Amino acid sequence: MDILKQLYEMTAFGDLIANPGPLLMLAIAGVLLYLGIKKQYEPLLLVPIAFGVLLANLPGGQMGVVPGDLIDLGDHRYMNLFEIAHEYGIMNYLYYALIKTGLLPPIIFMGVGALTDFGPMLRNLRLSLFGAAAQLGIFTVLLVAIAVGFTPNEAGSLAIIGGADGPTAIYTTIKLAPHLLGPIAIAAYSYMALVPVIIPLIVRLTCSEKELKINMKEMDKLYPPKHKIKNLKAVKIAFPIVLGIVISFFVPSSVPLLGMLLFGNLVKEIGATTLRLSEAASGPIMNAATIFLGLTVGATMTSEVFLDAKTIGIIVGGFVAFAISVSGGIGAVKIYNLIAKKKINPLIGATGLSAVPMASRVANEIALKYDSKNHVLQYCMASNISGVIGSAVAAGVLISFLG
Amino acid sequence: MDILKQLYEMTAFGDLIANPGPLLMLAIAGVLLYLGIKKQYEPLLLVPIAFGVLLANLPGGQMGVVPGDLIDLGDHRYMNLFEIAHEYGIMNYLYYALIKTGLLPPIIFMGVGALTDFGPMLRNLRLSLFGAAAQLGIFTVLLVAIAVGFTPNEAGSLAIIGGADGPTAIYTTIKLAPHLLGPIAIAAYSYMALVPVIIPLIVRLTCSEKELKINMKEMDKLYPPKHKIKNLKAVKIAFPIVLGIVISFFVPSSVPLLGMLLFGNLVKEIGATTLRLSEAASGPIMNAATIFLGLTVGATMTSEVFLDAKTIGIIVGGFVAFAISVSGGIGAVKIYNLIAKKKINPLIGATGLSAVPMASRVANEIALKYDSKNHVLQYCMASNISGVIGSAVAAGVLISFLG
Amino acid sequence: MDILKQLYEMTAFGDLIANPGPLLMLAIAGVLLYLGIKKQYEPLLLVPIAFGVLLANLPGGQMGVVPGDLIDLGDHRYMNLFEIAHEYGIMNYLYYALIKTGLLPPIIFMGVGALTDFGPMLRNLRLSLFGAAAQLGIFTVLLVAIAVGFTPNEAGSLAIIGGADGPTAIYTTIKLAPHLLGPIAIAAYSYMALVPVIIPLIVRLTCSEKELKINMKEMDKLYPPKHKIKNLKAVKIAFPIVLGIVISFFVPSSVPLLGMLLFGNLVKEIGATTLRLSEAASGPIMNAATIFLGLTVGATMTSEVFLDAKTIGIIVGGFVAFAISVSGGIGAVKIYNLIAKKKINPLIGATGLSAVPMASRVANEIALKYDSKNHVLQYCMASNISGVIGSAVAAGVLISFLG
Amino acid sequence: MNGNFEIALQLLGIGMLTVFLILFLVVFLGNIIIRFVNRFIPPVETKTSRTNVVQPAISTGKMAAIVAAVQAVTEGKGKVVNV
Amino acid sequence: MNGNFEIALQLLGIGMLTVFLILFLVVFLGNIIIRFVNRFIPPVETKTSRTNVVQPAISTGKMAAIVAAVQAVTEGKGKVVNV
Amino acid sequence: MNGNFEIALQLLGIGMLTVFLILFLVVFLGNIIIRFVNRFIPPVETKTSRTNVVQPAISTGKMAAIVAAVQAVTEGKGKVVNV
Ligand code: NA
Ligand code: NA
Ligand code: NA
Repeated sequence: MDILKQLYEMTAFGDLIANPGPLLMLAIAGVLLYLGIKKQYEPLLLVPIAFGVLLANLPGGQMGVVPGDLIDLGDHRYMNLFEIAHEYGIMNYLYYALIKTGLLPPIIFMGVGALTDFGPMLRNLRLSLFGAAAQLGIFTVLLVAIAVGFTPNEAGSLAIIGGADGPTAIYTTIKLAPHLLGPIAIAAYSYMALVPVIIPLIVRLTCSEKELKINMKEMDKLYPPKHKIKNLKAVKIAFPIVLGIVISFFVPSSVPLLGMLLFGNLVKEIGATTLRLSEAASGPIMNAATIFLGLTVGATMTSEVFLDAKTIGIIVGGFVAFAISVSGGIGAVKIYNLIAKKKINPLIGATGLSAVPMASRVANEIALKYDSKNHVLQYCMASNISGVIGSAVAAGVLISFLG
Repeated sequence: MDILKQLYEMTAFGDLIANPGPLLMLAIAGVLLYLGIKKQYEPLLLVPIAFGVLLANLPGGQMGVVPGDLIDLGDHRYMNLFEIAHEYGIMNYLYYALIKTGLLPPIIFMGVGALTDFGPMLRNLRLSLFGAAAQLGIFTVLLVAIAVGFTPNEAGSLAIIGGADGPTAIYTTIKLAPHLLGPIAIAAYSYMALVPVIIPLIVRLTCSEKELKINMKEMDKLYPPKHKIKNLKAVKIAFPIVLGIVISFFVPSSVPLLGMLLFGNLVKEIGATTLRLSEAASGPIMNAATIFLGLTVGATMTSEVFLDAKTIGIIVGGFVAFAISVSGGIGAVKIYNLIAKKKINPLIGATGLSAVPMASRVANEIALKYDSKNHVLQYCMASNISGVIGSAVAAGVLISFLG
Repeated sequence: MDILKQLYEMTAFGDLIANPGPLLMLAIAGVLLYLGIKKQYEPLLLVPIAFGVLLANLPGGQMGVVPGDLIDLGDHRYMNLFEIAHEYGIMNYLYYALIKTGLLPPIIFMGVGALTDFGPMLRNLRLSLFGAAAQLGIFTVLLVAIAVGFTPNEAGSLAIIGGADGPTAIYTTIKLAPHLLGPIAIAAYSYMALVPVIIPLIVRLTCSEKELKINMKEMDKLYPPKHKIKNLKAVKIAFPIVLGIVISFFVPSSVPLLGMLLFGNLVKEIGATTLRLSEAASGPIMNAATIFLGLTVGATMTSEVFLDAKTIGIIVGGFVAFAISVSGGIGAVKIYNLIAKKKINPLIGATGLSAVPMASRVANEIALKYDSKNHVLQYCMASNISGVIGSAVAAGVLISFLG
Repeated sequence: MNGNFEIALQLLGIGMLTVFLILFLVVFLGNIIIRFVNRFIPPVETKTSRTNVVQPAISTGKMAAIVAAVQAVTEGKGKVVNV
Repeated sequence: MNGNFEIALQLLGIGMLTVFLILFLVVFLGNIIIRFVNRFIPPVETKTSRTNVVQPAISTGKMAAIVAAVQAVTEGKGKVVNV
Repeated sequence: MNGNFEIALQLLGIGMLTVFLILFLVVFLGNIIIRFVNRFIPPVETKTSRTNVVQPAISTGKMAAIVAAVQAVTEGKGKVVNV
């Protein structure tokens, strides 16, 4: 009898009866796993996040991330990482060492940079302006979120979901409202996975068939671009360096993200002599960062965090931000087409929100549905990649003003 | 003359004359290197451990791990990692950042999970019960060790050697008796390497030829299993998720180990969409963790730690724990065979202690020696893998009650 | 208007007008990128260093490394890594966690060890003595640097450039004069890249054609070596173990560097059973370490650090150290040839400064220019590799006496 | 000492009980999963088998054959990284 | 609340302005780089194309062909790590 | 300053002495290892040479040949990761 009682105390049942919230979280972990595994929604992130939720939500396992004020000793002093590990276990150790410090999102951006090809953007430089227009959702939702009662910092974190870029959303939330990290990261990755649904929806609501049939290649033949690139390799090497300097000048607070992205891109474009570095950045480093980012972000999703009215706001607001961003890009194309002779397919505006490269693939499919010869992929990639820069810049602005 | 004197003071000779212990430790490092390199005893761990012993045992090199009370500032405060590096050098930095925090054993378990195939276990689920019986050595030796004067915490760390699983032994020792980490880790890996000697020895003492000739495939034909698995991939994906939840419920303190094992296994079984993650977990992450685990565990083996009566206790106790665990598994099969019609080969009990997959290979060879057509490998793997779960659960119980 | 003003304040322009130093640093980053990318001067290090300089030198980006006294809380206490990240951003986090602790240079040495083949050295053991003579530049420049007003610690860091080994120079500077890390690392890697210019220059000034035509293979035929190696694999395994012990005895403070080098070499030479470890050490671990070492070392190069008279001293002193080291090696050969019958080509002395394997390749080309049949590569590699050991030992002496 | 021995005895009971409980649950839940999957998640024929191609499961026999082939080409110095 | 809304309005202005400014600069400087490179850095013919060989840029069509070839050799269990 | 110069002079002596001492020991112990191994550890013929196969030591000539072969197959876009 005594043994059975002690055994019972070792288990998590007692805690669960007092507080059944974790059971709901397990159900949510199950849904996320289903989406990641079966529906293949961004599985590289959603599967680790879901498993992190699962591990975090059973009392006694010491795998849930504790709130930052437990680490804060007051007077600008904080518990050290060894004490955090000692007191709160390895998941908090990883979270406070890798995430709360803001380390992993820039590290992942370095890998993204080493996998990114700025070629399509350089060949159609003008199209990258639509990657600016498609950040509209961020700042509009910021306004709305503040209006409905979010604090400015929370609103900024919510709004950045509209940037359609995972590491950017996570980085911004770490800096502005770390207590919302779990829901915001999950919303960001879920809506990115839903891009094949969201983009066609907005496109159907806003574009005419005639617009969607605009053939970019024909336009290029009618109005050929001024300068052809003669030495693509040299341009691709110079581009990240110059861009790095410019961004540092104007938006210093986006340097951790964009600086690392451009560094990764540079070592990739240099080629054979720095191949070891670009392979490491886009391979083991990025993969390890993805695992630990996913698990720890998931582990912030305790039931107290999730079962909050703000979660609903994040889910609704995130979707609205996505929709406005897509519309913003499309709208900017329409305005451009009013003035310019060389017309642009509005799908290129729609892909400006980023979600690389899925948005471009979805847009290409839409274009092909209306005209089986109208391949817009390369053009979409231009605004698509510039959308990554756009949302990182927007993040920099938010952090600089609200952080 | 003055120069020669200063030169002498720079060298380690002065210290060595005052305290010749390190010379003995160098000899031990030599023995371990011989076992790892020439005898190929678990070289992936024993070689780094041995080199860690070698580096740690010369005064002045700052490569030996200092006792935890030098880090403890009292009042629940500890030196921070930067101070540890600054004061005690990189080996202590690595040890206190990666080992004392309990980080690396779960990280290695994640890689083990990404290399583990639960298929054989799922095809012969009932055999996994013998992976429970074969944990008997752990709790028996715990009793004996306390009887002969070990503290309960030390006894728990000693006893877990009988789990025949390196990361589990190391994790438990970190939590219960970190000052014994070196000898316990070395004993665990050495006896695991000695499985080809220990299992045949116990089998010869306890099993009859008739028992060893029991042919599992024939038994399966006589009494076919109830449910055949139709969709192995789906079962393999669901299994780690469900198991993770169950274990979190019942033994929360084993979640850091088993949770990571099951996560690694999940991303492996999902397949192509999460391939980057499983390759990272079982490749660079696990290999790097192995290097640093080995070196730092070896570096805890200073002469003061090793030249202690407890070391003898660990060496003897570890062997006894192994022997009882193997016997426990065999005994459980014998009891089962008394009752059931569908007989089980006792070798399947012997492999329940884990030491995957060497125990299974050894058992298979024994079976083939008695009957060249009796392939028991797949059946042994069932209890063998469940033995890993069994000892991690046992570790959770020990940590939860003694930690 | 108000918006434009706020926008201006977010940018870095205001700071730049007050202090234009960063613009010069950007120009220097540009020069380093040119050298690394176009001239292929040690691109694996110079490109990350240059990008680190670029990222660090724009105010507001929080990517420049702050001086150590901002971390020092007095009374032997330091800010913890979490506080450093929180207060000074990720670049300082990486710098104080990985560089200031002295961690990465030994980690890189582990990878270097896993890529090093001691075979040529073992086949021509006597030639490794010239790897000692070629450390002369270190200690001579130390003397000169102190004479012209450097503090002993600064002089030691400057002098170690003459060891022609990047990780050794960085490690020594971290321990002795971390405020000079940027200029010293850049000078070290730049001069190593200039070895194809420096060695021919010194050789032309000091060696006669007759000397350069000395054919080592002919000499080996005339005076064959006493012992032929029958079991090279066994010798290669024993060598790093024995060497590790000897070095620990005599120069404990070089153990972090040389111990890790020899460990990496050991796991490589053991072969298949520890292949996972050597591949991890020379692959992902070393590559990741190179990226973060480069970026953070570059990020120490703020304009205040660089725009200092000492930088000139480092540039001049580094070159002098290189030149004396090469001359020292050549001189030692000349002295040896005065006494011995079996003559040695002075190029083998010139390669004693290390800069593996470029120095050997350059020396081989010089020899071939004078006699197209005189292949000296394998002989040069002997002194070349021993030069790595030599400079790490010299670093140990400097750290032990000045640190 | 006496108290410690009592703790050890208790742990022997609790520990073996827990280990058996968990592995019994493994058997039980494993069977439930198998039956559930057999019933509700039929195997997807060719599609999944194609994604499986990427998995690193290869028989030692085939591995040996490939290694041999590579050796033949590289004269015994090639290395099979991952097949 | 009222003050917060004002901040948000300001940020809408500043934010969109900055994003457009930066991407306008990207276009502008990108064009300058292209013209500068066209003028001063002529493409190095064969030499660079050879170093390019090492780059992991491969059409999906070719990739599929190689994968198919490897599968043919390894009977559907081989894996193409990097082509 | 004067004291510092003295330290530097001492270090010149101690440093060069130590470096020579260590490398002299390297030569000495290296020779002892070679003689010991020659005497007591005869080379294991075929067995070790087979495990050596796994080692990444390959002549540049052969490397070039393999790279050329891969290029031929992949039309100049393939990449040799590790041979
Ligand atoms: Na975006
Ligand atoms: Na076990
Ligand atoms: Na050197």
